[in-house]
Amino acid sequence: MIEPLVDVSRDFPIFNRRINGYPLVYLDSAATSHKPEPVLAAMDQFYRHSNANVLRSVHTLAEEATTAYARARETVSTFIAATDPKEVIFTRGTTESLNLVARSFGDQFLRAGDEIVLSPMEHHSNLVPWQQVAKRTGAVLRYIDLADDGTISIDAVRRVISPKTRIAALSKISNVLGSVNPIVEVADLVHQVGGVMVVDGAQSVPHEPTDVMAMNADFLAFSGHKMCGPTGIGVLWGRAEWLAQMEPIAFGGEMISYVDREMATWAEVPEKFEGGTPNIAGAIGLAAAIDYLTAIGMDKICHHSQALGEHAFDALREISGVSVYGPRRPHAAAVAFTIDGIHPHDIAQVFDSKAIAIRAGHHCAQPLMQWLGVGSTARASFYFYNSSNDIDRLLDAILETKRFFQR
Amino acid sequence: MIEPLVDVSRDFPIFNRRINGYPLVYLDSAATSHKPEPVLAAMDQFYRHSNANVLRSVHTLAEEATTAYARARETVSTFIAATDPKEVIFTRGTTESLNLVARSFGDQFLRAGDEIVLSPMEHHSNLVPWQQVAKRTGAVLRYIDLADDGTISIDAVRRVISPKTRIAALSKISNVLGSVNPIVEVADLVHQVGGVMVVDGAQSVPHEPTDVMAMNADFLAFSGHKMCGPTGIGVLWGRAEWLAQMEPIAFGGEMISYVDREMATWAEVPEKFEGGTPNIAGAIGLAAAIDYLTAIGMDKICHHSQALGEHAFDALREISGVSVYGPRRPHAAAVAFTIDGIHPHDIAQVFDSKAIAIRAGHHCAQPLMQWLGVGSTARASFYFYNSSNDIDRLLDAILETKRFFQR
Amino acid sequence: MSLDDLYRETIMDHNQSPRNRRSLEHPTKTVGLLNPTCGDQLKLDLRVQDGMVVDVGFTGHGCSISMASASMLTEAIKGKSTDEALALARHFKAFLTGTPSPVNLGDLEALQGVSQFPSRVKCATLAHNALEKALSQD
Amino acid sequence: MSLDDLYRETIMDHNQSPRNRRSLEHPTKTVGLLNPTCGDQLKLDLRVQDGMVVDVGFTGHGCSISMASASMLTEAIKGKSTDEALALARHFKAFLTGTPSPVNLGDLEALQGVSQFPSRVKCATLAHNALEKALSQD
Ligand SMILES: Cc1ncc(COP(=O)(O)O)c(C=O)c1O
Ligand SMILES: Cc1ncc(COP(=O)(O)O)c(C=O)c1O
Repeated sequence: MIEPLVDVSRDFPIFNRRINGYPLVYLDSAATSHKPEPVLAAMDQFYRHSNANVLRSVHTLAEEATTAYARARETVSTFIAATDPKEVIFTRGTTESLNLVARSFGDQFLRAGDEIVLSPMEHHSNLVPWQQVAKRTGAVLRYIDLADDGTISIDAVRRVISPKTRIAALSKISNVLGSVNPIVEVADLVHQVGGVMVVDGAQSVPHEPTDVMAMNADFLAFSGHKMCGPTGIGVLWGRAEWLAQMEPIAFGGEMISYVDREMATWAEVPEKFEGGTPNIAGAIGLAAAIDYLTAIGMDKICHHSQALGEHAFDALREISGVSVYGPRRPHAAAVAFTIDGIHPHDIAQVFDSKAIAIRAGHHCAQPLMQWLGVGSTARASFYFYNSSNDIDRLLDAILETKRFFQR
Repeated sequence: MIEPLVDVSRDFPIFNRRINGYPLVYLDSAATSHKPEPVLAAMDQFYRHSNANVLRSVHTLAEEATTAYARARETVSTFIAATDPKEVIFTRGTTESLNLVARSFGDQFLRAGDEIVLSPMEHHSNLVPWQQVAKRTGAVLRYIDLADDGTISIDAVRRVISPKTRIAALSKISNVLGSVNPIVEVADLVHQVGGVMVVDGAQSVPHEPTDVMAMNADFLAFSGHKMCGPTGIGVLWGRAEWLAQMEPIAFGGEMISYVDREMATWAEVPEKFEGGTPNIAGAIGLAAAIDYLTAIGMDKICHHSQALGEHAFDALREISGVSVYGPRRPHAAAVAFTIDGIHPHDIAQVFDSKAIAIRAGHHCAQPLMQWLGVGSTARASFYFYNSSNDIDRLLDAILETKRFFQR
Repeated sequence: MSLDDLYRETIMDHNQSPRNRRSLEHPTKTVGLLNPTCGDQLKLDLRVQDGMVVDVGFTGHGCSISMASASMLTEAIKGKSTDEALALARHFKAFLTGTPSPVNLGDLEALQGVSQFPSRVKCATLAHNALEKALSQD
Repeated sequence: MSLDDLYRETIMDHNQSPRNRRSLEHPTKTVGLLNPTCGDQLKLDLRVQDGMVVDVGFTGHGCSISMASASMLTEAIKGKSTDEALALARHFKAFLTGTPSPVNLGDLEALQGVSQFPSRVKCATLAHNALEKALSQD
């Protein structure tokens, strides 16, 4: 029996809800996680007590808002073991973070013929920005070959890394396969040829301890809403030496230093990359989420996520007519599966009638679907508020789905 | 006596706060407005009841979230009298909206020698993006000459509009001068030469009824946080015919239609411009803010804002040693002023000791400061929760500031 | 609402034994469409002569709703005029948003339950959108 | 905290009668800095000979805190070695975040109240940042 790590009905109001007469079983945290009381309270408290714009005025509310926003940046910085809070840029989410690196770093440093190394399992957000920067600069995409179970071997990475490799962009944990990619080793190879390592941490930062220096990364992108934070806030972390050289891509608000009619100069990092009023309450909510996760313990969360992922993987494999994707061990908190002859949308629909929320579709990873040879899959994903009971209900629902469609 | 339009202490928890022993007098709504209970409740309710990602899954929570997000788009669309909700793109705020037009429309349609018409009173967010697109494309900036009181005459506009004018970008209401610009007439002139009209509505949409078609605009940008909505959400409205032709500038998530290893095609508008998980709760909060403003009545808000602006302007002008900027009539809800020999920062500091929150600085309008011949100004700005009593306290504080520094 | 109300017998039948599921040899119109949310694909082939849909076929993959809907649609428009076919598509889409149809929708009426599930409406109308796109090509 | 605690007599005095407010004729180092929040500008001129600050002047415009702080700093470093000047700037900045200074800060101590107002710290340290920048140029 794998138990939730928190008192779910106390911390997560949404789990007190019944859907179609059943209590909610939420297995879609890879799409977005739920938000605990302390996160909702932190944002509410900000609006009720200290609401003001940041960096702008000298009145008390503005001082409080500015201090809270700066403290949120420090909280993020500590959480990912960055050397300086200035390396933390607030964005809307992973997608904006990756687009920022691709456009700012990519357009500036890529030359025709330079190579960008990707994997075919990348989320569109870590793939299409690179296709586009390649188009703009004449750089070339090189895809790592996946092993049969969808994992990445260092040998396969070696085969695509060359002296022309300028960027490798890779997810730490796949949102479909639940596989864990060997970032440290890839980063080593990339650094040996003078390239930079961009890590899509959308699925890893919520689920495991993160140390950007130990990870050997140059950039790390992640989203608040997948780690108990609100929507509309995310992070790009980057090494100070890169950020200092990079040009901003959005202009206006507090990102400038001097402006006249003809020209402008930029503020320092991180403001340089944060034009316009930021999502202040969002940053404060994300910091509260980090405090909440830290209190539980990222090691415990990592262990729990993996235990559920591996348990679900093993159990699903036992059901005839069900295919499960990705590696057996280690297997993180997302498990993709299909049932012979039943479309994933129909699976999700039957599940919903029992209040089990999963996702069906291509999971923003069409090249991976093409590699797997399927149009779409069902996906169950877990977080620390799930238990092995939830997996039991998932298994029952699969049997019921088969009965329903194979009558 | 000009009264607030709502029961302030019921609707706005923050006004129950005392600062340095005094009740808060908030005169910084042009930087950001406060948020009424119904807005906080709508976001809280979303997270507690229907939290899910949008456009992705078929389960009940996802259906509810997707429906709520779509309804928020319709609410915005109705509020600005757009012809189709598809013309409403959610962004982080005005700055992102203006950068989106500048980069997508500008990079695509501007050629070397084309002209972009601006005013010297523009916020950096409606100025630096145009400087940058001019740099990238070889287009040229043309500035409208301001009259002595900072207003824009049609004659002055005529002098800078030419057959080469491709874009005019203008604020509807200045965040410093409180002046109201003649958008309809400028748009007419721009359209006659085949150009497009970009309107910065950051200060107008919160304060007056907005009708994009009557306004004759091609694009309109505004921020939720200045109109009782949360931080991290804003809008770019654009005419469907332009949006359909424009290329997206951020890639990934639900903005794609088809992706393989080498190429991608885009979803339809508005998804095409909304890559990545959007600020779902932010959009819902903005819709709640619009419902709240609509219930008060935008006509009443407009009247009230202008009454306070003009009253403050007249009263400040009476005080010796005080300079007030911008036109006397009509004068919208922001009043910039200076006191001889006392720096605006010092004014704001004395004000804060009496719990009066104003802004001091360049208000992200350095070219306007250069035109005014000042380094910075103080600015008091108003919203429907302010009263003429607040202006009385402002006047007292000015006298006190003079006494304090001129002792 | 219950699953049986959504997945009516007629839908299950069309899903298990789709009608007209084939490519035409000499189509006069062909349209491929994607459902971007789920990656489903549908190709619709039409043979139009003198304003009549004389033959129609579809291929692709998708959920039971989209495949059944395509099967039903092809059955319903074969032998009809292109105007009638377009009207049918229009009335069906309106029907899913709650507007009663003035023309007989035939088996397509079994899809009524879909209107409760906004995200599935895209599935149920994929073939209809393809038809509209095909007949608006000239 | 009261206004009088922030705006101490010494500050008002330096603000009203700033010391060394002038451009040098033959500076060996010049640095201009902006306070981007408020648009304030400060130019610091230094004449350094044999590792000693033999003359220093500042021009620009800003609030009473930044002008008084510049005035106090110039007074404090004139005749000091560049190392002493840099140490003073460092200690003063630490002082504003609550760390007692091991060296005598002179009039600059009057700026203590600024530490309560994070946004004003930028004003109080503008001249010190300019000094650090000037002396790190080589
Ligand atoms: C691996 C991965 N990368 C990127 C993203 C995009 O994140 P967001 O939608 O928050 O921008 C996601 C989540 O959808 C993801 O799972
Ligand atoms: C006229 C004007 N334009 C643009 C902006 C920028 O808005 P935001 O900071 O919400 O992006 C503001 C507000 O600061 C403004 O007043």
